[in-house]
Amino acid sequence: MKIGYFPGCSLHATAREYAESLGVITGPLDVEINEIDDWACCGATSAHATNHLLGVALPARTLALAAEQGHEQILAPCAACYSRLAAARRAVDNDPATGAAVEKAIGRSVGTARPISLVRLLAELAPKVREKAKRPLEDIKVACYYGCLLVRPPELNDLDDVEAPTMMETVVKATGAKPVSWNRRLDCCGGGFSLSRTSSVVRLSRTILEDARGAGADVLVVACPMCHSNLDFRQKAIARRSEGGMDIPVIYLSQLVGLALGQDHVALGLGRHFVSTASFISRIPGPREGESAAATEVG
Amino acid sequence: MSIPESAAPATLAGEVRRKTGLNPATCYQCGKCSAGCPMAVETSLRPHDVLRMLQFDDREQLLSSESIWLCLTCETCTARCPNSCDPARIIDCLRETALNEGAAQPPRNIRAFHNAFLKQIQRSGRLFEMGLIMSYKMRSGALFADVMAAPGMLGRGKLALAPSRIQGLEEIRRIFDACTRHESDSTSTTTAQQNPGTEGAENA
Amino acid sequence: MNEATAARPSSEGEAFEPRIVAFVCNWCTYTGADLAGTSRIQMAPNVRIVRLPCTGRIDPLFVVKAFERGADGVIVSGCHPGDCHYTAGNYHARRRFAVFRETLSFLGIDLDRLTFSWVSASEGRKWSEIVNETTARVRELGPFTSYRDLVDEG
Amino acid sequence: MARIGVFVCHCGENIGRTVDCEAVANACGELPGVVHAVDYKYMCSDPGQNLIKEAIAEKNLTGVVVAACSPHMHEKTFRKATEGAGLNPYLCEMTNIREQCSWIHEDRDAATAKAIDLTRFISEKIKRNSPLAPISISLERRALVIGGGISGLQAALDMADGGREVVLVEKQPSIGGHMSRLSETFPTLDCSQCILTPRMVEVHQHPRIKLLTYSEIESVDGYIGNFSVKIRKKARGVDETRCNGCGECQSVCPMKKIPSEFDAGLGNRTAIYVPFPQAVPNIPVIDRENCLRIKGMQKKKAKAACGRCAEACGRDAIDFEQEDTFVTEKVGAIVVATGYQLYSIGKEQTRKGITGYGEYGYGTVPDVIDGMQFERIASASGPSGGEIVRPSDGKVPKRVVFLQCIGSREPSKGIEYCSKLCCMYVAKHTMLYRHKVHDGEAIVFYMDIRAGGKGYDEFVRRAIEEDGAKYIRGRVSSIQREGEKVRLTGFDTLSGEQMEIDADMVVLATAMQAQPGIESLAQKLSVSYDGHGFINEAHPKLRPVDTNTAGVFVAGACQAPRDIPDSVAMASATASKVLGMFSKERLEREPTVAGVDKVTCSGCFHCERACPYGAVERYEVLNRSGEVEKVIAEVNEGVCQGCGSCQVACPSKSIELEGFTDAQIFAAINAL
Repeated sequence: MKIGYFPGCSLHATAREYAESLGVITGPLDVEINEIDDWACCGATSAHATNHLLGVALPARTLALAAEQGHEQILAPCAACYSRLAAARRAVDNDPATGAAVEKAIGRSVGTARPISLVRLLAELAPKVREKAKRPLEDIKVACYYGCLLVRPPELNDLDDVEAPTMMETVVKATGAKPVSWNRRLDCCGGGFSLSRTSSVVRLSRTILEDARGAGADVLVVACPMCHSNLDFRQKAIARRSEGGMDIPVIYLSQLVGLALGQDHVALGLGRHFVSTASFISRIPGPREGESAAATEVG
Repeated sequence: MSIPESAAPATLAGEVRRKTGLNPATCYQCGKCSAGCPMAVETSLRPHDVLRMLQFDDREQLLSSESIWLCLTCETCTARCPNSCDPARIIDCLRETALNEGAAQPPRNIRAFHNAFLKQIQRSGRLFEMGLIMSYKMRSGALFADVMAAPGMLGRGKLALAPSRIQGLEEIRRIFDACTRHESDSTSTTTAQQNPGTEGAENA
Repeated sequence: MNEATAARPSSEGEAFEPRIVAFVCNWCTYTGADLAGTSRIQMAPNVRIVRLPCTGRIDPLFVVKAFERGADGVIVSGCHPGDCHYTAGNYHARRRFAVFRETLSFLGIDLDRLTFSWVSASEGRKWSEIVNETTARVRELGPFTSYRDLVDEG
Repeated sequence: MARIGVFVCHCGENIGRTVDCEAVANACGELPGVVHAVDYKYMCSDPGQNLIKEAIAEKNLTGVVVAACSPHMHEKTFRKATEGAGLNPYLCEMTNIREQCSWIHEDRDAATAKAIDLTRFISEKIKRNSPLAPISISLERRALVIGGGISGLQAALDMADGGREVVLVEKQPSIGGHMSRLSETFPTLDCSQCILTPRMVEVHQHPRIKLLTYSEIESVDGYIGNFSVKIRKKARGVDETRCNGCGECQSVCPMKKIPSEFDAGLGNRTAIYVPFPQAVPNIPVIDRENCLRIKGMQKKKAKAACGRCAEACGRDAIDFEQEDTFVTEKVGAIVVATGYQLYSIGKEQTRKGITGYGEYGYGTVPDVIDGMQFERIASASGPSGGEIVRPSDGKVPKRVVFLQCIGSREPSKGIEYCSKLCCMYVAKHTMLYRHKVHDGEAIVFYMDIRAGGKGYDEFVRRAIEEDGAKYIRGRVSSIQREGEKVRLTGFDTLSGEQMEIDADMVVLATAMQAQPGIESLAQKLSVSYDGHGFINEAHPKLRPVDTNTAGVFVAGACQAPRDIPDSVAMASATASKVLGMFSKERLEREPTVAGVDKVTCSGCFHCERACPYGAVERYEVLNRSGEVEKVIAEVNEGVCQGCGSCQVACPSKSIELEGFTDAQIFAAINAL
């Protein structure tokens, strides 16, 4: 399976480990991701929050590039990038006036490429993840965190439901780990206010982390660099305000899948998180010695 | 076709309807959007208050309000609105209108962030986090925020040291110009000095 | 040829306003049109409704005669399949007009001037949309003159 | 030569405001054949109708055209007036210049021109109308009622007391409908069973009511006065003649854990069961999906499984081999009273275009129930014997939150109408709860309280003022399980506060929807229904309990959300309509039927194939010596419904539908 790949700005810097882990799991899952040449930033919140057409035109250019470079589908691991690409696709398809204005602005036709979120892609590959899992993560309890832009607004949602999605849980079960049931899965973590209004981020992310801890999660799994930085990078500040501190490792879904596929945790970038993942990794059995990958039988 | 009074062209609601196709009069003030709004505790105008003021054309108070800038665009209100009024899209449009009419009064940090963010895209096509943080600090004056984090970021290889420029930078500039011009054609007032897109370009 | 139609305003002064005849069934579309009336849904004034008990009663020759007598567009509308007051009238109509379409185009009538639709008794708004869309489409196509020229020469 | 009178109505200002009625009258005055053309403010009024009568007399008119409202409104009125003046009523026709002209256009010139055109059409058509005499047809003076809820029961009783035979068909094993599941009823709080059970017994014992329970309508043929209805009596597995309702079979049945539909899934029942203690008839029915014996038989197993109920039955009434049987009933009128179903917040929906409530967990959050489930909990015959306890752990809830408008008034969920009575039963629920749990707290999230009936608002005020129900104006964004509690995130738009409430139980006032499968029943009766599956009444004010199909009437919540008092009143209204219809020996029917021209008919019988009613019969033309010369078609006037499909199918145009002959239609088109 060949697919276009739109990393987005943060996967080259603050979210490097997301890109690294993605890079090492696509091979075993027989997915070839080809980075779109000369992609630009999708504008995230700042573009559409201040100028509707800008918020659609920037991602539309990426759709056009992907189409020109022969990609029908574009994997957008970052939830915000996925949402903006989907918004551009929908605007061009459903609103001729905006479509015309966009094509005038980007100076080329948008083509027919469509974005797909990483959660959707991994859910579709879940049987393969289960089959290829070398290191089933039996007793690891995982809190799946979707946030907003993976599931809302409803018309851009590419998962199975807006209010009760299960695709992340499907992937987590495929790795052998056990998803816990908790309430804050779809709440907002504070998103783009990470720098400009950190107090809101701390308040919102705290309720999320406390709920995950209350549900007995060993690790919080996310699929969005903004959520990750708010829940991981800001966790120290949250720990000061939450009685009993806070020490839940926050990792990307691709890292969890990588672990299950037996990839080395350094290659997965598990060392790059602010909240140490050491204790969590130590509890994971190494790949079954001596058994070849094919023979591994997963419960 | 007679458009209901509350959304007549001359009113702000009429303008919102023309730009977004959404009719603020469909909101029957049930409060479900504000019930689910994560920023309701920090704002004076919650989503249903915004719709109410639109229905009664409180133009100045609405466009100059700080609340419309404290929206996380998390789309919870839009996902659960019984009448599909799409408050998120309406609030997006209000911010844009406020900027175009020079009435916008976002909190300094948030204006700084948006401007820094968009200027970064214009400069290199992609976000260069170090550049973003520097540019944000200059504009917001929050010089010491997260300073302690820098070593942690560097140590974990999370800070690219140089921006990665794209070839199609000219295209990006053209997109920004087209979108800003598109703004001035469609808004009643011509001046667009407040729009961050252009401001970023001035003192590149 | 009725004098009234001869003097129809086609002089340059006034813009072209199409004359459209609608053959509708009494139980669904006619009642739907009444509902649009009671709800005061405004629509283009170009359509003249001829009431028939059922679309099964609509003879394709009516359509041809309407064009011959100066109509620029024709609408045929009745109950949704399954809803017919006479159980099967609209099925007859569907089959007849599926076959008759080719003959109509063979007779020189541009099929874009024809609208077939199902409108139930509770779809007042849908009826107004069909009236407005057909009027706009036929206005764009311009007056249907080919039949009247034949009649004038004959 | 035709002598036509044209009468243009102003209808007050309904027409006069946008159509220049005088101009229409003058324009039609010049039409060939029109000898009298006037306009008048109110044609349907007494003086208006006299204008017609006087004109007919003075100018001995041969045709009357009334340009006014829709023929659906007053065609009968003006035809009666015409007949009153001695002119055949079918020589009077209407032009619709109100609903289809003045009300939908604002441009006065265009509307006036259109009104003139439309009136000219009918003036040309009327010249070709021929006088018709109404057809008299036989009338089977028996009625069929579909649905045994309170509406069906009331209609059946009224008609039976009016001296007519009634066949009552009920899909469930017992009559009683949703009302039998209610605890108390507003606004008087009298117990639902006390009002309903005597009614059910009365129906069961009424000499003129034939009760067919656990039965459904298979097919409906015929027309007003002469319906022939095929009814499927589903196999109960119990012989009704032998069973005396002792209940032994139920006590021995091993399948004890089947969720009871009557208790809305809160209680359990056995595989052979009587839905509720006061069921009428008090005869059990075997649930074919869960009975071990029948499942074994279906899988053709050699050894017969279970069968304990048969052994326990002292009267040998159990019959596993019982098959569905069919009964055909001849009736003259049908009353549709099939009731409603509640909207469910689940992900799977029974109706197209409706979505569930993901934000409330699609029904997976424990202790979040709907109004009917609360009624069952509060009901003495309910799973908890009337004690208010919550389903998850049976504890008495100390704080119950009621949410109004769940599904109703929500276009985003696919239902835009208000279900009218939830405001009333939620207030009732708060009272029932507070009367039984004195230290309990009842909170209601509402948008607008709609309590418009007699004594209704006072009832709601009593719930608030005396029984201490706390009403919060706002809605809840999400419902989630938080430990032992149900966490609601709501908003109070009056105080402007966002709030999180931890409740012990949540009751959702869900919307009233049409029954699933109503579309297929409506199509069998060829009755029209709206986008939500509610049956369309002929006219909301003029004929509210008729449908557009002659002889078929509608009562209760199957026509629109409706509470018990209105349903009973509407049921009695349908009964009076049917009894009125049955007051005559024979029925007079619209004479717009087809007729065959014996000379030109070649006997190809295309018309016979096109006729949905089989109204075309064979007529043998004999020569002088009595031999059959040729066989041609002939229309049975009684059976023909006047759809006209035959006319278009006839290659030689030998069959014509009176009132819509080719000559008439072409005349109208020629006047274009």
